[in-house]
Amino acid sequence: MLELKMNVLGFPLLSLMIFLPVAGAFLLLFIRNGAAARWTALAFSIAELGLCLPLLLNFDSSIPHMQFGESFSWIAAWNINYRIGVDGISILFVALTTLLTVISIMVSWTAIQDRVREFMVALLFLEAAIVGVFVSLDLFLFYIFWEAMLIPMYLLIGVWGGPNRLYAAVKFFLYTLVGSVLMLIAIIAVYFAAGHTFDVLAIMNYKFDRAFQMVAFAAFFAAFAVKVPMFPFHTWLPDAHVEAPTAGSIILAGILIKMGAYGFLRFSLPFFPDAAVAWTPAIMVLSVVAILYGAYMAFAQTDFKKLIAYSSVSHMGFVTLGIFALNLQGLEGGILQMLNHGVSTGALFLAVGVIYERTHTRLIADYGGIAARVPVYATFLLIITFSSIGLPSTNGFIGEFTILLGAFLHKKVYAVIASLGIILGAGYMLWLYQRVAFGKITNPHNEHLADMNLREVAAALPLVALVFIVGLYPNAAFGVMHTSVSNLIQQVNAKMQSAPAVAQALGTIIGK
Amino acid sequence: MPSLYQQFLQSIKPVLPEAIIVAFALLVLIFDFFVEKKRKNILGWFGFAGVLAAAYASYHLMGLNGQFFGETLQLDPFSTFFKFVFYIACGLGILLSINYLKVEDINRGEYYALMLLATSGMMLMASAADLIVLYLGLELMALSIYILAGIMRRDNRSNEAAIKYLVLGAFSSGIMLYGMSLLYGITGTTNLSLILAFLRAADLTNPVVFLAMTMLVVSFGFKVAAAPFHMWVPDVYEGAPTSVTAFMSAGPKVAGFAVFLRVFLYALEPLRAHSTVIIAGLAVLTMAVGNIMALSQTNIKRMLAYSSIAHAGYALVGLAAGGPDGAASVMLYVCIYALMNMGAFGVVIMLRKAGERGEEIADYAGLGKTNRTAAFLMLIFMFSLTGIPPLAGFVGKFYIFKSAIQAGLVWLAIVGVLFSAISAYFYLRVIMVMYMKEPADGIELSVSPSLALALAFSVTAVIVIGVYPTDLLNYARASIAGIL
Amino acid sequence: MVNKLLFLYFASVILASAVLMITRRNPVHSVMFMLLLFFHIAGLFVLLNAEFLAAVQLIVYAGAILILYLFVVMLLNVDRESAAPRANRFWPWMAGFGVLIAGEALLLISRGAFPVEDGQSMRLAGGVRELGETLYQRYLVPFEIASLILLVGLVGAVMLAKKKVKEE
Amino acid sequence: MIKYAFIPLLPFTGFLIAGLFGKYLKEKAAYFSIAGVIGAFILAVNAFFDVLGGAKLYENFYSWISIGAFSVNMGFQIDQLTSVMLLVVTTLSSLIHIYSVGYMHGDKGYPRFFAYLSLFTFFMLVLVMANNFLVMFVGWEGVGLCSYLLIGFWYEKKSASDAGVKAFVVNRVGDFGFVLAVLLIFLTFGTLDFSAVFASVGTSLTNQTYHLFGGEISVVTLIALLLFLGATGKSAQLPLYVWLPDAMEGPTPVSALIHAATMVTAGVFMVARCAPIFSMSETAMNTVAIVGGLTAVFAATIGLVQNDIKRVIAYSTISQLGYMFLGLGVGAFSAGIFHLTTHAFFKGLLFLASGSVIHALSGEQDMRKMGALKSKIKITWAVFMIGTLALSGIPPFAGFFSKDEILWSAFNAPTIGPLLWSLGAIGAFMTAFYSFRLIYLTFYGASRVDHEVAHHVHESPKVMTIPLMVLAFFAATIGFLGMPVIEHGNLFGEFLAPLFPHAEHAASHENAAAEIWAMIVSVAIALGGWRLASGFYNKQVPVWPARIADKFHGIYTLLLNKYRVDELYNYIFVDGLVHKLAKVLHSVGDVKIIDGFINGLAAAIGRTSERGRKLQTGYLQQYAFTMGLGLVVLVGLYYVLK
Amino acid sequence: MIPLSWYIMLSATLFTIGVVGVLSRRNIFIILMSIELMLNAANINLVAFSHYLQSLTGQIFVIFVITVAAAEAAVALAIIILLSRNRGSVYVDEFNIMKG
Repeated sequence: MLELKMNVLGFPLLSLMIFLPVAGAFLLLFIRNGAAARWTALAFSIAELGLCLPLLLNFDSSIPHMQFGESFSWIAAWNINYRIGVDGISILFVALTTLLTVISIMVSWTAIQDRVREFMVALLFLEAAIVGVFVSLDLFLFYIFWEAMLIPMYLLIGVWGGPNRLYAAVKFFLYTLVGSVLMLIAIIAVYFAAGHTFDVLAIMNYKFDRAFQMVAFAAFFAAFAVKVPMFPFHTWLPDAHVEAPTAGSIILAGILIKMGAYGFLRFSLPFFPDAAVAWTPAIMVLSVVAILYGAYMAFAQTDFKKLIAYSSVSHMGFVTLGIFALNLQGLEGGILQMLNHGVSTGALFLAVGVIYERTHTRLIADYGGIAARVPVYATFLLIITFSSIGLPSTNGFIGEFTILLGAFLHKKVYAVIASLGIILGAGYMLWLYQRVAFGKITNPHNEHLADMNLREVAAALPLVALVFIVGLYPNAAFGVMHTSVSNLIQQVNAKMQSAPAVAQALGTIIGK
Repeated sequence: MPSLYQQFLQSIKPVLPEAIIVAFALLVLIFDFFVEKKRKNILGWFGFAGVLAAAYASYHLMGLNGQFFGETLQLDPFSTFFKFVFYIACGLGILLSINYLKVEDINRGEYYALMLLATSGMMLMASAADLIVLYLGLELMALSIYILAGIMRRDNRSNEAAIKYLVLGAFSSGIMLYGMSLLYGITGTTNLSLILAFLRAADLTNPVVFLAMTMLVVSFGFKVAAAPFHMWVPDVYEGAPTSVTAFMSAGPKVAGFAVFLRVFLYALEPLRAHSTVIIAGLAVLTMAVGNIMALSQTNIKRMLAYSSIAHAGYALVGLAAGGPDGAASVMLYVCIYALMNMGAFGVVIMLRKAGERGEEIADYAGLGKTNRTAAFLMLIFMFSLTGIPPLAGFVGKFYIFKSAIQAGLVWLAIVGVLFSAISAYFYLRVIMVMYMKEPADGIELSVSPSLALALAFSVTAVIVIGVYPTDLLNYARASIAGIL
Repeated sequence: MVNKLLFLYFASVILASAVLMITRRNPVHSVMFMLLLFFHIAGLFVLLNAEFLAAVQLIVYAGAILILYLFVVMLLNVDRESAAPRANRFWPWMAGFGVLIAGEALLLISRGAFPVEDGQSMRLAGGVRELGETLYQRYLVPFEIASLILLVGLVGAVMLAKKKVKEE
Repeated sequence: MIKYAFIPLLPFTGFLIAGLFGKYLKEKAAYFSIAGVIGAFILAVNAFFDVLGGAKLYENFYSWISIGAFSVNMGFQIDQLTSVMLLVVTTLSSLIHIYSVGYMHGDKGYPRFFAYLSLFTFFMLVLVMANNFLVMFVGWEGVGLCSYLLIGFWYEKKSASDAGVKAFVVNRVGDFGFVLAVLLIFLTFGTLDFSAVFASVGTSLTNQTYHLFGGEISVVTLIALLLFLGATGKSAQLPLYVWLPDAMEGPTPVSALIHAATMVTAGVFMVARCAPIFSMSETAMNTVAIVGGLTAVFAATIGLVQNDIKRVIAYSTISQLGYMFLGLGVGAFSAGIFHLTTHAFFKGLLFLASGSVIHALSGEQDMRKMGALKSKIKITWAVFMIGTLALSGIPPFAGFFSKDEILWSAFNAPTIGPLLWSLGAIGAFMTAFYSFRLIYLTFYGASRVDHEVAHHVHESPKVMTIPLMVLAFFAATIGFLGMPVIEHGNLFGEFLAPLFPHAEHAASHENAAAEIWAMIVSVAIALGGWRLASGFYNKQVPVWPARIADKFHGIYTLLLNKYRVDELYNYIFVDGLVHKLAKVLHSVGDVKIIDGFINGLAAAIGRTSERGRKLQTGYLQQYAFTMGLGLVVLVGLYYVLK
Repeated sequence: MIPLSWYIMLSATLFTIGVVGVLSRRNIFIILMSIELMLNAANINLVAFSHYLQSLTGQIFVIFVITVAAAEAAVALAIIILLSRNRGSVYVDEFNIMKG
């Protein structure tokens, strides 16, 4: 049984991580100067990143329990507590969030000239909400953060976005909201069914009856599937990505859409194991469809960001495929792939942002041949392209391979079809790279393109480093999550009312 | 032997808050003769002081419970809770009005007096223990507001709003009265407790009981703006002076819910089996009409009118859920609703200045650039009305849907949240216009200390309740405990 | 028996004058039929041993309110015959709708049960005196509220209808 | 034995230095690259002798991926096969690096080129040194990456970048098979380590069968076929060979590297590496052999009529790779590897020499614009000649020995042996023909060189010719390592023999007489091809080719257009299955159906709202009526609720 | 003795006539008087019940209803005066600037 290990650091680390950006945002309200606002925001985001250090160093990956726990009564009448903690799964996302926020701020340095202060405020609030989502151990608290994040994101897209930003922002907001409110209903229903508690750990131990599970799972699914986004709930994503400013895209692709998959892991599986197993075939099929469909969509795009957005659909298809393989390999692969996708797609959007800032066009056709002008940029884009393609020795490969392994162990046909996505992935990414970087310069505007400057390189470098670090030593990430994921599987198995369909590992398959 | 004065005080004690309000209203009427036109503001502040005084009195009388004055008046935590909401509505209403009246050139003392009298009517409604008091309180409130709605005498829209409200209001109170007469005929009493006692033992299949109940649903539904009895709302909200609209959207609606709760969850409790179905149906219709119709509005007052219809729908969900939690959820909800809605109207009032109505949503274009504070406030209120955490609106809706699910009305909760998701569209549109459209030309706002005070109060409340609802929640729950 | 006949008389006149009231083109005529109606309602009240109310009905309702109506009708000069249609174009539907309401209400009422259906009608002890005592003791608060309502009516009427000299 | 980790790491260091600091180092970057590769070469020699001395070099550095039962180490192993490959790769790579100093001189991407070359070498070395399937896959995909980069090196040329993309994507199709094979191997054996997997082949673990498309297939066969799918991609076999001819869009040294030492040999190497698995499955072996044989003939036919000098050589590579698979498929694993080795040298030689020709003609690649170059570029002619003789299988040049061994093994194969042998023989004939056609068109006959170009015809600098001569030396002599017939004459085969105990079909040398006869036949075939080519093309103005081309116009154009396979693939896969389908899916699936539904729903709600506004007429009586209606309906509910 | 239901039937009918008047007449005066009809219908009920139940509450109620009716009439007529002053009309279907 999972426990909440109370924080023993002497200071409330996780709360600090939630509220430091909020404090930064408040401070920003008193800063009128745009440059000062940038530096302040950067300072706060770096401080937040710095907080990851004690978090990671003091984290004990050998126990599955929630750590750095804090718990206070919040709304006693409803038995709602401010209860937070991290385990081996969420800690990784917290770290990713803080990193990508720093990078987002750095790429917005000159790109955002209008209402800088508000932009930074929105970004910091967003960071706080996202960290909150990942550390919440109370469903109500979780939902608060989950929804609160909509506000800054809506503004980021709507205020600082591209020409069609209004449509995109509203579409993003409504799509997500519709899914979320259904989850809200399910959360309340869970509250009553589990004996008036929102405590995630307590609910994990509660066995719901099967019919209830089926319905509640569907409601949670609505929220998470939209967020992931799974086919066919994905159409908000391309629009949102295309219109969002670079920082918004990075956060959106890098972290926000991970929250959906995280939700599956943290809530759907341990709460409703029977339903999860029952729904698995459908979800696996949707995942496979998403992989192929997303890839196909990417082929049809003429817009740089839209192409990447659809590639996200495809990649997130891998993530859900891995998670619902419901075995160790699939789950860990899925989690790793989420991190990878955060890094790679974050970097891809960074790349788009860098070039967009110079050319103000996202049409692939407006580029071509820029490799000759901007070699550093071209190299960066190349590395990220191959990371996205899943070249072995980059992070993308580890994720995709372990997911395919998990899926293969689950049911071969899914892995076989999903593998086709790898071919398509190489196709559209390389075609994209070719159209952008290769060939002769066709657009005279690109003749005097400036290469990446120091700031941009500094923003890109950590991502590039992560591409290879994870690619060559993924155990750094796997090591952190092992215990938690194994525990998750045990938990699910223990709770299953029907025969355990979740394979702990290969034991059952190989050990004959 | 206590002095006459003490005796008087002792006897008036149960209605002291109402008496204070009425006294201040009368004083305002009298002072009106002596205050020159330019300085009528003073009357506003005086009325505001009256509200504060009444609130203080209510606070002190919180321990005084029971039925008074021949069982016509009930003092209990329930009524006290609502009185505080009315103080908020009235206090904010007055603060919103002070500068606005000058702009509209309707700066008159009677305005504040009527507002206070309307408030006293609401307070009597909330503490009515007898159908007669209920009826009279309601009429006192309604009549005052008819006049307030038409107070812009030379404005056609204001006239029209007043006559529409009056005729329909009278029509609905005619229906209510008929319903009450039937109820009286069946139960032989107009006292709510006695009605409850009678109905507990009575044959509930009696169709006349049903008829009476239905007629009360119609008239209370009219007051809270439930569809299909809502149609006056957009027209009246649009035509009435904005400050009155703000007050109207909070006060009478909340009062309507007070009597709804008192009558349907208390006096007519034995009829719950039927009333729940009816109220749930009304809730769905109301949410649908409010949210859908709001989508295509271009006038922000009309939009907020439909939004207030929609919110009545959510509150009706809580009412349909019933029980202590259902009632508490309605109470919490209307309280939060009053705060955020009046805040939103406060921003609308800010945009009104001489020669410019500032009522079209398009008028808000670029407000995020030209006036960050106003835009930010509107943003908070809009998100809160949408029900996005961590703002108060979410807490309210959460409790409502929680109660509904607890009562087994899961389908109703699902319908509710879906409509609430739709509502995001029209609230977001305001934000969109403010932040994502370029300003046409410089927008100057009419800001005044009173308005600033009102907005500061409501925005603080919306955020604080959103983040830490515990106390208010506990208060609402405690207020209903022991009554249902 | 006499009572029943009387009731039937009052009822038929009430209904007839009500119908006439809502159908007359000239508002002044309508007011006159209203007056007739009020008198007969007062008659009903007498029949029900509510003499005081009958008097109030005549004095306040007929004598004050109705006269006010008449006065305003005259003031606004809307009493003359007008060629404009007196009812909106949906009036037949509305009449049909009225029949529906009446049918529904009558159906429910006829099936309904009242605690005292045919009880012996007896005279209430005390009459006006009892009424007064109840009004000023038990229903003191409502009485005060009523006064406020009248005050509001007064203030409203004065404020809205008065013509300010400066204003025009 | 950690030092051998530096075999790949030295070129990698070269890559890093040339890549990161190329901007500042300019042409000096080449030295770092070359030093890295030569260092690797020295270590490879060292390792070779270690292996020769019986050492088993196996090392795991760290656990790369470890999830539950799934665990893969980052490590290497050097056995006989690896050490041979190491030598081949590092030798060729070193020579090509050196050659490139001259060839790429003055190119603006000079440092980048060397960085890529080194990276290519690095990945190839990783591939051959891998001790498990997944590390091998790193190299496997890595060389794909580098081929993409190098083929598209002159990225401003659309054809070049197209070719790069094509190479990678086609390879990915093969990788699809490889990945599935790896998954299946893990599922079957529970490990990916070569030695562990191979040790378990044939145990009960491999008894299972799968039902696929209605048939039953044993797990080993399935694994082998999937692996072979990977190999066909990497080693340019039917049907995935299409990327290789286009690969000559890259600079010539790249072609040499890809065609000779790296990349294409990976497939052959992998199949040889997995010999224990393949040997277990007759189906798989036959498939390998037949595909190899067919490819050998198929590619040769195209080679017959091509006019681009590099293209001819490119098709010859495909054809020769076919031979290697043919050899592997009949169980002659060491013969296949031997052919890989000899081929590496003479094909490297041919490409570099053709590069020298092209260099001399200022970039001209069309043989119709060459001729009579023999006197002008003597050294090039000489080495070219040696390479051609080796390729054609004329004794005593290297190609003869290796090819002959394959043909002999094929001949001895059960059941389909004769068929395979005839495929090989036909291929050999055509090889000789087109090789000498190339020689005659280029170096003999009348000069058809453009006048402007003709003035500048010159021999290449020493830095280019010396590597050519070194290669020529090997091309001429290396075949003696695999002498047939003679007892212990086949040093090469004996060296590798411990790795292929399963090779049941390996040609026995017992029937020496038959073997010698077969040898004579194959030499005759080769000579026949040569003779025919000289008859056709060793003329001032060749007439016969044109006549034949006229007579068999249909076949000629078909061959000239490479059977239109590229067009077909383009039509079906690129245009049809990808772009058209993508557009249709996008415009129908996303835009019309999903967004159509969502936006339609939104629009419907919006319309409802607009229509609803009409209900709000502003008429007071309508409002009252609605209330009344509500009342009536609610009262009517009584009958429902009762 | 007169059955109680007679009174109720009468009042129901009267109420309906009032409703019909409100719904169909254009003249605002008639509409207001129709509303008075509805109130009177309720009054008849109250008095009848009061009589049959032997309870004075009904009669008290009626007194208040009449008071309210008076105040309401005053306000209503004031508004009508305003309207007719501003618009020159007393027909309700001409008061529809606001709609939608």
